[in-house]
Amino acid sequence: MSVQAPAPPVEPVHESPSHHEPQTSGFFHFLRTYVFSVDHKMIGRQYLFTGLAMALVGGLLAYIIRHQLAYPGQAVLGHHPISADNYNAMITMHGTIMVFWVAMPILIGAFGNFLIPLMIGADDMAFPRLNMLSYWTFFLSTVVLVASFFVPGGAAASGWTAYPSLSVNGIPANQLGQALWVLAVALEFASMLIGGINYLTTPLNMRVAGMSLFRMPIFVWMQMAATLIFMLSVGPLIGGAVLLLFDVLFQTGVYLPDKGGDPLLWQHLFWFFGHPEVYVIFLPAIGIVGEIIPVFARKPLFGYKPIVYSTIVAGFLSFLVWAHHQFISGLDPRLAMPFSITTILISVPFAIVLFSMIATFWRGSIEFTTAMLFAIGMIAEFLVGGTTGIINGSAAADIYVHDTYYIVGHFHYTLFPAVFYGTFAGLYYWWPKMFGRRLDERLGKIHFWGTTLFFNMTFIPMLLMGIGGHQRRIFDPRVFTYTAPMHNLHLIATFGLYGLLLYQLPFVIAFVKGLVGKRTAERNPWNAATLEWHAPSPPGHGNFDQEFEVHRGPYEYSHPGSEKDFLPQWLPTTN
Amino acid sequence: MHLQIETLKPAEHHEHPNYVLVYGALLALLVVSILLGRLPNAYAMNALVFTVAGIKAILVLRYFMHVKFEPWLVVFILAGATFFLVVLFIGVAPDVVGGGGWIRK
Amino acid sequence: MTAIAHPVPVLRRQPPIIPSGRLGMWWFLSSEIVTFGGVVVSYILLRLVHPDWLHHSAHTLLSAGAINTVVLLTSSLTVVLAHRAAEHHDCCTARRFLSISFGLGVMFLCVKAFEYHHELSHGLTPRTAAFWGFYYTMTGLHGLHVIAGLIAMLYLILGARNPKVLGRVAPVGLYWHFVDIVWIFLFPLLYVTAH
Amino acid sequence: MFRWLPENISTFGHDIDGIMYLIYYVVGVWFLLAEGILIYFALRYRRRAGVAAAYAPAKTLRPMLWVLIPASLVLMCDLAIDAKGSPAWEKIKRDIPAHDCLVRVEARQFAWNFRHAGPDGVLDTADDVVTSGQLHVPVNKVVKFELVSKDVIHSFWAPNLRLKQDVVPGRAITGWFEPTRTGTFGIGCAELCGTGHGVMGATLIVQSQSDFDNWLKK
Repeated sequence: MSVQAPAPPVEPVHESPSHHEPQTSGFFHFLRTYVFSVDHKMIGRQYLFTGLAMALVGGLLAYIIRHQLAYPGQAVLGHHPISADNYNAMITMHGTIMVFWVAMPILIGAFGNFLIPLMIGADDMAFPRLNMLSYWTFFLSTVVLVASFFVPGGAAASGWTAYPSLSVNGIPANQLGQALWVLAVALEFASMLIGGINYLTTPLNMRVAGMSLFRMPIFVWMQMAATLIFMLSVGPLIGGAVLLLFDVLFQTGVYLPDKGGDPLLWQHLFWFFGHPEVYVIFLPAIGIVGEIIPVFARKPLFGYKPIVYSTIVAGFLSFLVWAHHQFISGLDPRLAMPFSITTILISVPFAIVLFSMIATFWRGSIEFTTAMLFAIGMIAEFLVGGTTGIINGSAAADIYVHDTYYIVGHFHYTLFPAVFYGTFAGLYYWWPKMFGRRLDERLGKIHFWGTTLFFNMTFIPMLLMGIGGHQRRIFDPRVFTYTAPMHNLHLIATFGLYGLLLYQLPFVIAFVKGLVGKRTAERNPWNAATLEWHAPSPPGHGNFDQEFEVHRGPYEYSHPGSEKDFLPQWLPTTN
Repeated sequence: MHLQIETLKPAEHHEHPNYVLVYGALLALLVVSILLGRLPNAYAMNALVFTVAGIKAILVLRYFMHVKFEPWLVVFILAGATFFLVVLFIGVAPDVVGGGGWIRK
Repeated sequence: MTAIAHPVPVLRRQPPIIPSGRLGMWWFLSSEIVTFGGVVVSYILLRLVHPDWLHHSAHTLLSAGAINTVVLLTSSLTVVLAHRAAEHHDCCTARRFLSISFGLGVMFLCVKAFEYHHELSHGLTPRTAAFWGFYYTMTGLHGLHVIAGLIAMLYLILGARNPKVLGRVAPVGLYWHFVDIVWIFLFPLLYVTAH
Repeated sequence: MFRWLPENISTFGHDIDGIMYLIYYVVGVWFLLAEGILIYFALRYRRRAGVAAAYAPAKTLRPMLWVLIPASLVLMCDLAIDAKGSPAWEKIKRDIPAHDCLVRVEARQFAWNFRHAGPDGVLDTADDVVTSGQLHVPVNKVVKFELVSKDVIHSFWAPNLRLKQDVVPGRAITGWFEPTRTGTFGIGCAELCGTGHGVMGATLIVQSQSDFDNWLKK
C-alpha cells in the first residue's frame, strides 16, 4: 500500500433516497407519492393492501372448498356446484395464493419494508428504486396469477406443489393455466429476490450511529435471516420452474420418465426451497411477536443473543431437511433416516426461541392489548403446529399420516398462526405508526377471540380426520368407505371456517375506521423503546425529524434505577 | 451530510493486480481445457476439464472481482451458496442418479 | 397517508461494511449462484444417468463456444480496466473500455444467435430431447443476463461524465464478471465434455 | 385422539402405531407444559397497580439455563424418537422378507389394476390373474407388491395396512405387507393425480389361503 494512495474511487456508499428528488406537483406528484413511490413506507403499504386483497381471494377459495366438503355437489352460495376440476384448481390456488401472495408480501414485503429502515434509524432502504421495482414485479405476478383463473381450461389444478408429470401432461385441458402459474410464481420469486437485496443490505449499511448489530431489534434479525434463507434456497426452484415451463410448453421431458427425465427431480428442487420457505414465513412472524411481547410485558426480551444464534442455526438446518416431504414419494429409503433426524433436530433451536419468548412473560407486567393477545395466541397456536409436526418428521410414522388431513391440519397450525396471528398482531401494534390512527381495541378483542375459537374449530377436526386415514385433496368424502363416516368432522370444520371468516368482519370494520378520519396517534402510543417510535406517526419522507443516536439495546424496559419504566434507544444516558 | 456521495476509507484501497497477466492465464487455461477435452478416458477428461474451469473461476473471482480484497463476509456469502449447492447435489443424487434403488422402467 | 413535510435531519451512520452498491450486488450474485447452480446440478445428475445424451450434445458447436469464451474473457478484462480507470477519475478511458466491453457483449450475442439458428435449422429444438431443454434453458438464462449486463453498461457509458454514475462501474463489473464465470462453467458442461 | 385410528390389520402396523403413540405422549407432555406455563405466566403476571416488572434480560448463562436445560431435554426426546423410529422404518421399507405371494399394482388415471401372480408365483405368465379395483391377498402371508404407474404419480394408500407409497412413473417401487385378518378394506389414492383423484379407489380383499387359491384358479 503506497503512501500516495490513488484518489479515492467515486463509489456512492449509499444510494440517495427518494426525498432528495425535486418534489413535482399535481398528477405526477400523486403518481410519485401513491403509485410509483420509492418511499419504503408507501411500498410497504402497497404490499400490505395487495397481500390483504389476495387473502380475501384465498379465503373465498377456502370457503368454497370447505362448503364442497361439507355438502358435496350442492350449490355453493354465490357459486354453482363445483366440478372435480374446479375443486383441484381451487385447492391449488388456495395454497399458492396463501403462501406466495399473502404470507410473503405481508410479512416480508409489508412489515419488512415499512419497519426495517425505521427500526435501524435509516431514512429509506439502501436501493429505493429497486424497492419500487420489487413491488411492481410482484404486482405483475399477481395480475398473471389472477388472470390464470379466466383462461380456457381454468387455473392450474395440479396442487400448489405442481408435481410433474401431472402438471406437465396430466390435465391436458389445463396447460395454459399451468404455464401461467409457473410464470406467476417465477415472477413472484424474482420480485422477492429484488426486495431481498434491500432487506439484507439496508440493515448492514444504513444503521444510525450507535446501532451496532446486536442493538438491532429482533425483528430486523428475523427479517435478515428469512431473506437470506429465501435467497439461498429459491434459486434451484427458479431454474427448475423454467425447465418445468419448457416441459409444459414443449414437452421437453426433463421431468418426464418416458423422455429420460425424472419427476422426483422436481420434488427435490421444489422442497429444497419449499421447506426453507416455511421458515421464511415463520421467522418474520416470530420477529413481530418478539417486538410486541417486551413492550406489553414491560420486560427485556429474555435471551436476545441466544434467540439470534438459534435462528441462525435453525436457518442453516432448514437447508438439510427438505426430503422429509418425500418420505413416501419413492425416495431412496437410505435417505429417510438422515433427513428424519435433521428434521426432528430442528425442533431444538426453535424450542430455544419459543421458550425464550415464554420466559419473557415471567415476572412481567402484562397488558392484554389486542396486539399482545395475538402475540400470545401466535405462540400458543404455533406450539400445536410445531408439536404435531414431529409425527410427520418421524419417517415411519409419516408413512401413515403423509398426504392425509393430518398434514393439512399440521401445516395450517404452523402457517395460520405465523401468517395471520403474526400479521394481526403487527397491524394492531404498528397501525398508529403506519396510518397515524389506532385500530379499535374493542373490535380487536372480538376479532381475536372469534378468530381463535373458530380457527381451532376448523383445524382440530382435520387432525382427527387425518388420524382416521382421510387422504387430502379428494373432493367428495363420501366416495371412500373409510372417509364417509367422518362427514360430521367435515361439517364441524366447515362451520368453523364460516365462523372464522365471519369474525374477520370486526377487523375489516376496524381496518376501515383506521384509514379514515383525523390522525390522532401520538409518536409513541405504547411507550416502546425501539427507534420507529421516535419518528412522527406516520413518518414523512426521510422518516425522522430530529437528530439522534442510539445509546442502548432495543428492550430496556423496567430498568432498575431509571425513573420511567423504559429507556428508549434514542435517549442519551444521563449520568 | 450522509446522503452525499461519501468516498471510501483509505483501508478500502488496494493495488490493482496485473489484469493482462490474469487474462493471459485465462486464455491459456481455455486452450488447455479444449485440449483436455480430447482425452480418451471420460472420467479423467471430465475431472480435469472441470478442475480447469474451477481454476479459471477462482482467477476471475480473486483478481477481476477483487474478492481477494473484500471482507470475509463476501467470501462467506459465496462459500455458503456453493455449500448449499453441494448439499442439494448430495441429497438428490441417490434418487435421480441411483433411481432410489428401485428398478427403472 | 400523505407524507408530513418536515426537515430531514443529518444522521450519523455506522460505517458501512463495503459500499452498498457492491454489497447488494454480492447478495444478488449469491442468489444467482444457486439459480444457475440448481440448473447445472439437475443437468449433471440427469447426464450421469444418460450417457446416450452424447448423441445430442455432440451437435453443439465447440468452435463457437470457444470463440464466445474468448469474447467474454476479453470483455471481463476491459471491464476491470474500465473499473481501474474510473477509480482514477479517468472517465474517457473508462468509457472507452466500457464501449469495447459493450461491443464484445453484442458480439457474444451474435455468435449465440448464429448457434441457435444453426441448431434450430437442424431440428434441434427443445422438443427434441431433455438435453436440448437444458441447453436452451442454460444458454437462454445466460443470454438474458448478458442482455441485462449490456443495458447496465450502456447506462454507464452514457453517464460516464457523471462521477456518481461512473461509480457504479464496480457493481456492474462484478455482475459482468459473474456472467463470465457462468459461461466458464457452461462451456465445459455443454461443449467440451459433451463431445 | 387415536381412537380415530382405523383397525390395524398388518404386521408392521403396530410399529407405526407404537411410534405415533410414543410421539403423541412425549410431545403431548411438552405441549401441555409449554401451554400451561405460557397461560399461567400470562395470568399470574398480568398488569397490577404498583407491581413493576422484573428486569431480566438474561445476558448471562445462568438465567439462560431456564431455557437451555429444557431445550436440551427436548434434544434427548428427539433422539429417543429417532431411535424408536429408525428400526421401524428399516423393517418396513428396507429388509423386505421372503414373500409367499406376488402382485403388481398398476395405477393409471383413475383406477387401480392388480396383476396377481398365479400358482407359479411369477408375474407376466399365462396364469396371472388381472383384476381392476380388487386386490386379493391371502391372510397371514407376506405379500410382495410392485407399484408401477402408466401416467402420473399416484399413491397406494391402504389405511388398515398402515401402508402408503407413491407410485412413480418410470420406477417400479417394491414393498411388502402381511395382513393379519380376513375381510374387505378400502384402498385409495393419496397423491393428487388429476380430475378423478377423488374417486380413485379400490378394495382390498383378504382371504383365507384356501379361498385365495380357489379364487386364483377361477
